[in-house]
Amino acid sequence: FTGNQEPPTRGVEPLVKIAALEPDSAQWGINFPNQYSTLLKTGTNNTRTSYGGSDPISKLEADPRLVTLFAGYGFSKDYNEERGHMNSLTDVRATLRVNDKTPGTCYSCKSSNNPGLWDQMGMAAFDKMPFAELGTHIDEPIGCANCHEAETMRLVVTNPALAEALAAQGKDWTTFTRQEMRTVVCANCHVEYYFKGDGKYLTFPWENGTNIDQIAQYYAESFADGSFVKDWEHAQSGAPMIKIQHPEFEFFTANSTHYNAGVACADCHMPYTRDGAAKFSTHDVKSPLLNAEVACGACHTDVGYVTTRVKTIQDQVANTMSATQNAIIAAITTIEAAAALPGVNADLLTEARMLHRESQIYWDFIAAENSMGFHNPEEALRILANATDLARQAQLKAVEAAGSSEVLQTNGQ
Amino acid sequence: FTGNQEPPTRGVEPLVKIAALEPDSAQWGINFPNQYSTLLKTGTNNTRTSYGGSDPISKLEADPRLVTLFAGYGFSKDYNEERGHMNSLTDVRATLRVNDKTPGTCYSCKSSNNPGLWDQMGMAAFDKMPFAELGTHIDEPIGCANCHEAETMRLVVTNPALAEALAAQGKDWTTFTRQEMRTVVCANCHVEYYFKGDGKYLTFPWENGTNIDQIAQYYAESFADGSFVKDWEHAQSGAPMIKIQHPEFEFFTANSTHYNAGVACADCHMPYTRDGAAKFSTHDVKSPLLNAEVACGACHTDVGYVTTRVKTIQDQVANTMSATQNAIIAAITTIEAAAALPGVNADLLTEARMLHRESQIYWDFIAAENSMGFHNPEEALRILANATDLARQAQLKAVEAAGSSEVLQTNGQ
Amino acid sequence: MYVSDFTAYLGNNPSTCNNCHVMDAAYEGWYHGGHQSWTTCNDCHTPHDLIPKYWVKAKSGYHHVTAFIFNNIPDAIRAKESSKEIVQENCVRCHEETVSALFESPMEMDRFCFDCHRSTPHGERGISLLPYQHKEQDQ
Ligand code: HEC
Ligand code: HEC
Ligand code: HEC
Ligand code: HEC
Ligand code: HEC
Ligand code: HEC
Ligand code: HEC
Ligand code: HEC
Ligand code: HEC
Ligand code: HEC
Ligand code: HEC
Ligand code: HEC
Ligand code: HEC
Ligand code: HEC
Ligand SMILES: [Ca+2]
Ligand SMILES: [Ca+2]
Repeated sequence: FTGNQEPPTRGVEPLVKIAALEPDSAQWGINFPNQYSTLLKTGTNNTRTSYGGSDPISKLEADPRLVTLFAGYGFSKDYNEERGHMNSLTDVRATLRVNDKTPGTCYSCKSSNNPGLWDQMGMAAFDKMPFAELGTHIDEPIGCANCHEAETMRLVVTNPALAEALAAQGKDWTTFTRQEMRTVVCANCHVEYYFKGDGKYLTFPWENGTNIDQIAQYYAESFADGSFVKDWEHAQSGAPMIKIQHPEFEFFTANSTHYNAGVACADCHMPYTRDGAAKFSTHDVKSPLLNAEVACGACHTDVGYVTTRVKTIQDQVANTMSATQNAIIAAITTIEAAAALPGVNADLLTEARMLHRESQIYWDFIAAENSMGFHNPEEALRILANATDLARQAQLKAVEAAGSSEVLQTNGQ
Repeated sequence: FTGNQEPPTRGVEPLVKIAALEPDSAQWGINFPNQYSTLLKTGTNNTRTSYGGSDPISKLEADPRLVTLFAGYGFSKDYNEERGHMNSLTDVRATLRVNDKTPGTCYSCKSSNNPGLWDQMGMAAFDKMPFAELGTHIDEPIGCANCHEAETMRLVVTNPALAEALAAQGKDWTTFTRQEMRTVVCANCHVEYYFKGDGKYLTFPWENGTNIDQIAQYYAESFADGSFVKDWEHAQSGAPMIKIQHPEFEFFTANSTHYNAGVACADCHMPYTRDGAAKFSTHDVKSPLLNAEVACGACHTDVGYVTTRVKTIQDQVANTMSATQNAIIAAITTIEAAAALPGVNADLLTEARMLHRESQIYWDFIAAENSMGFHNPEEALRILANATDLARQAQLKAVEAAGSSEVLQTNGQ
Repeated sequence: MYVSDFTAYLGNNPSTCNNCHVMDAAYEGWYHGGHQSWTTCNDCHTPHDLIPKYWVKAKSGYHHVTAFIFNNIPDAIRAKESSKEIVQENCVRCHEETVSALFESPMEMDRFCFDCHRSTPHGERGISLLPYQHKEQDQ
């Protein structure tokens, strides 16, 4: 119904022609200065919010229990709060989680060079190449080419892993509506993934569907058939573990209030902004709490009310998550103690370890998700309730394996 | 700001003068036929919804685990889905939970005779009188006098226990706004209560506040100082138990989305209805899902969307609650087994029982609340997460008390 | 004040309000909402006793024009408390008969009509107020 108003982009004649898959955002910026200049802002944001924001503090220092939870894995050495898109390249190169054996796959979500490289060499070769070697071909952080098609400026799926994961579910993203693409474009990166096989092929575990129960089932099946057994072995409990990473897309789309109401990621994280007469989507993607008037105000008249609720929800989730962590750590220490006993029942011990694995998959789905539950509050809390239950069952199973209650240290409970 | 409107004279001249505290709703109905005729409808509603409605099915048949959870108490014998206000008298007289020792207190929330009786004899005498004897003075179900002051038709606190509970918190209800009273008037009855002392004095456990943590703390304190130890002793675990009952008011007002947005009980359960030209509050109080177009439609344009969400939320809560019940039952059977062992550690066994009590208080707060979590979804799920954790801790403590893992029956986990 | 065509404010034509691009969302919402065929902006947004009506126009007109000159247009335009009260009086002015029972209470009616009727004046919240629903023009 806005036929009476020209969309801002159509009014301006393109100044330069942008080559297909052009990695350099500055080139695109000649035609679209507002989008470009706001994208640049993501490089220097460093405000903190109660549970988010762009200050790259160490998550491990903020909550040392994470060191125990990730014992034996890179995430127990270096794990920071994430920040804006322009920092992606700096940060992936600086993290201690990267080492000599790191594959190129780790660049998948960090650079606007990728669409061009995938086009030239294919994703299998990209992923297989060592990180250090691939790095010599990469010099741009996230940019326009990660989200847009140069010719039309349409939002597109640029990551082959996403196209494949959707196809595996029988979905053809080229049929998606514009409003759907305003969420799906973020799924190029804000999704759980793993490295499949020796080629470290980037894969999203979506074959059964994208909600937590379906993802947990996927990893149970890949364990059973040996196709993907673990990300790492837990140093204390000995369980074969899965690390969950930034499942924003899967979590938000799991019947959340906002998703079901037709709201997209871009509505909150890239709200329309005015500069003089022009209206455009801000590309300064960050915590919406830092500009709630714009991000929430378009739909909610009382912005004070909704931001207060965000706090209420996040506090509830954080408290419940804290209890879950205590339960998992109790399970870990009890399993460790049981495993040290000579007469331990091996079958029951294995069962206890599998319960630890399962419990931590559920917990990490909420811990690794970056909204402290806000994207889908009820789902967050029911997942944590389940994670706690599983962790306590793991602990009970370890006691059963031990046969005696001595393995229960009082502080572990 | 409604100064441009005629002063609040009634459109209709009152036909009869209603005596103060008049128990007979038909008298009031002469002046207010719409309200009276809709109140009468609550007597014959018998539609079922997924988790509510007015079909008085047995909760014990629907979920036999309740028989174990309430073992040793009246609620394991007879416990039905509640129905409309006009059935209150029939139902309290029919329930098997009433026996020779039942005090008059059980009539507190069932009749419009009460305000008059409280005025004449005082609440202490009312509560002390045996149920059967008090019954001879009572012939009306819930009616106008339970909510309105006859002279002015204002909403009022009629139950002395509510006035006292508010006063204990330093609140004076006569200063409440009209919108507040549209919720508080329901708190005359839709609240957790207990019978204090030998006089079975009706008391709301609100001294520390009305949320679950504050209520649990109240009962912990009343246990410690002996002022109120238990509702009953659990037949299997031997724990001193508390039964929670219909805490709709406490649960809804604990920072729920709707409460914080200024919505009141009457907005959903007594929405404005049109009859000819004038709007009035329907007094056919029932599940809003049975007339969602009216109950939700004024605020939410997409009624299909909100009712689908109710289903999503209720399913999530029901599933999570089911897991909590399994955990509590596992605790009960493990404690029972531990207690049967000759060498059991008595201190640890007591700790296990107290954890069972605590866990069930949290669970019952959601189970006894009648919206299957909808009134405050996040609060429901975080409470259930806590209840499950406590139940599993009770079970672990019982194993510790037993010293051996033999008390863990496989099916109990 | 010279920079704007202030006299245009004195009319009753909704497109006058829509002279300002920033009012697009409100205009579109009204156009697609339930009241379009019954009411214009001024039916709701200005008092209907003759004198106060123009007093309010002068007052909010000053707000509007200074907002433009100093380029401090708020990110999300929201009705001020005072203008909400004016709108409320206008709801009652038209719907007096329907809502008379609501005012019979001896306690003050302490809510706005549009606390419940959230989409009546400007269409569906989050739908007509937002650009994303341009389904018909895209794909
Ligand atoms: C209804 C609004 C809304 C929608 C829709 C939404 N988010 Fe968010 N998002 C938020 C809020 C609020 C936060 C919490 C920010 C905070 O804690 O500071 C957040 C946090 C985040 C964060 C962490 C930001 C930080 O400050 O560190 C990321 C990343 C994120 N969202 C990505 C997404 C993605 C991807 C989608 C779509 C799949 C999405 N969001 C959909 C509102 C939204
Ligand atoms: C090409 C991959 C990619 C795409 C596409 C992508 N993101 Fe990101 N996003 C990242 C990475 C990587 C980071 C973290 C960068 C860092 O910390 O160095 C990030 C960070 C964020 C943050 C945190 C910012 C902060 O200040 O803490 C938010 C919010 C966010 N993204 C939202 C979105 C939304 C919404 C979309 C879709 C409109 C999207 N992202 C699309 C990879 C991507
Ligand atoms: C499927 C996309 C994807 C892949 C593959 C991926 N990342 Fe990321 N990465 C993201 C997103 C999205 C964020 C921002 C959200 C977050 O931090 O949770 C991020 C954030 C980061 C950050 C900044 C925050 C932090 O955790 O300290 C680092 C460093 C990082 N990634 C390193 C890596 C490494 C190393 C690998 C390979 C093992 C990798 N990434 C693989 C999408 C990806
Ligand atoms: C993280 C993903 C992402 C990146 C990176 C990105 N965009 Fe966008 N862009 C979007 C989304 C989402 C929209 C909203 C599209 C819609 O509503 O159809 C958008 C919209 C636009 C539009 C349409 C007008 C508007 O503002 O809504 C233009 C032009 C645009 N982007 C240019 C760019 C340019 C130039 C760059 C690089 C400097 C860039 N974008 C980088 C996600 C991205
Ligand atoms: C595009 C529209 C839109 C945007 C943008 C939006 N919301 Fe919402 N929001 C909705 C709708 C629709 C609902 C569902 C309830 C309803 O119909 O009113 C909702 C519901 C909510 C609720 C109640 C849900 C609950 O679990 O308690 C909160 C809180 C909320 N939004 C906060 C926010 C915040 C914070 C932001 C900004 C970061 C935001 N919203 C942005 C449309 C939006
Ligand atoms: C936002 C709307 C809303 C508000 C406000 C609200 N309720 Fe409800 N209530 C519901 C819904 C929806 C249900 C679920 C009905 C169902 O499952 O059929 C419900 C269920 C109930 C039930 C059980 C009904 C049945 O069908 O058995 C009772 C009793 C109840 N509410 C009382 C209250 C009280 C007392 C308050 C205020 C303290 C209140 N409600 C506030 C919407 C509301
Ligand atoms: C005088 C005590 C009392 C007051 C005051 C009261 N209720 Fe009830 N309510 C009851 C009792 C008792 C029942 C159950 C009757 C039965 O099952 O026989 C009940 C049942 C209900 C039900 C279930 C109806 C059904 O069809 O299942 C709803 C909903 C309800 N009340 C809402 C409210 C609301 C909303 C208010 C305030 C506007 C309120 N009640 C005030 C005592 C009261
Ligand atoms: C503080 C108010 C209050 C007191 C005191 C009270 N009730 Fe109720 N009663 C209610 C409300 C509200 C309901 C409807 C909600 C529900 O059933 O959970 C109800 C429902 C009932 C029902 C119908 C549903 C069912 O549970 O089978 C019976 C029977 C009943 N009460 C019996 C009793 C008995 C017996 C006592 C005394 C031990 C008692 N009530 C004391 C408020 C009260
Ligand atoms: C369960 C509590 C309850 C009972 C019982 C009850 N009312 Fe009401 N009544 C209310 C509430 C709540 C309102 C809304 C008051 C407001 O908005 O100020 C109300 C409003 C009214 C109004 C004002 C006009 C309207 O419809 O909003 C009248 C008149 C009225 N009731 C008459 C009666 C009569 C007559 C009876 C008995 C036949 C009765 N009520 C029984 C709770 C009750
Ligand atoms: C008097 C107004 C009013 C009434 C009546 C009302 N609501 Fe709401 N509802 C709200 C407000 C305000 C919010 C908060 C989000 C927002 O700002 O839109 C909300 C939020 C919601 C949400 C999102 C919260 C979440 O946890 O996902 C749902 C679902 C919802 N309402 C369902 C209902 C249902 C079902 C009914 C009828 C039984 C109902 N509402 C009646 C005003 C109302
Ligand atoms: C039927 C009555 C009615 C009509 C006609 C009407 N409005 Fe409104 N308007 C309202 C109400 C009510 C609000 C306050 C909404 C709120 O606070 O929830 C409002 C709010 C606004 C706002 C502030 C935006 C906001 O969401 O708070 C603007 C701007 C506005 N109106 C402009 C207009 C214009 C321009 C027209 C004519 C095209 C118009 N209105 C026609 C009732 C009306
Ligand atoms: C000169 C451009 C312009 C015109 C013409 C205009 N407005 Fe506005 N209007 C604005 C701006 C700018 C704001 C935000 C100013 C502020 O909130 O301080 C605004 C805010 C408002 C608001 C919300 C703030 C408040 O006062 O409550 C309402 C309501 C409103 N306008 C109604 C109208 C109506 C009705 C008309 C037609 C009679 C109209 N406007 C004509 C520019 C205009
Ligand atoms: C200039 C007179 C006028 C004003 C001012 C006015 N209305 Fe109306 N309204 C009407 C007419 C005429 C109708 C349609 C006839 C009918 O259905 O009764 C209507 C219909 C309605 C309806 C039913 C249809 C719908 O869109 O939902 C509601 C509800 C309503 N008005 C509420 C309001 C509210 C709230 C306000 C103030 C924000 C308001 N009205 C201001 C004249 C007015
Ligand atoms: C507590 C919520 C609430 C408030 C406050 C409220 N209304 Fe309503 N109103 C409703 C509901 C619910 C209906 C629907 C009745 C039906 O569909 O039978 C309604 C119906 C109406 C209708 C009739 C619509 C039709 O379909 O015929 C009009 C007109 C109206 N309201 C105007 C107003 C005005 C004017 C005010 C302020 C004085 C107001 N309302 C305040 C909830 C409210
Ligand atoms: Ca961040
Ligand atoms: Ca019922």
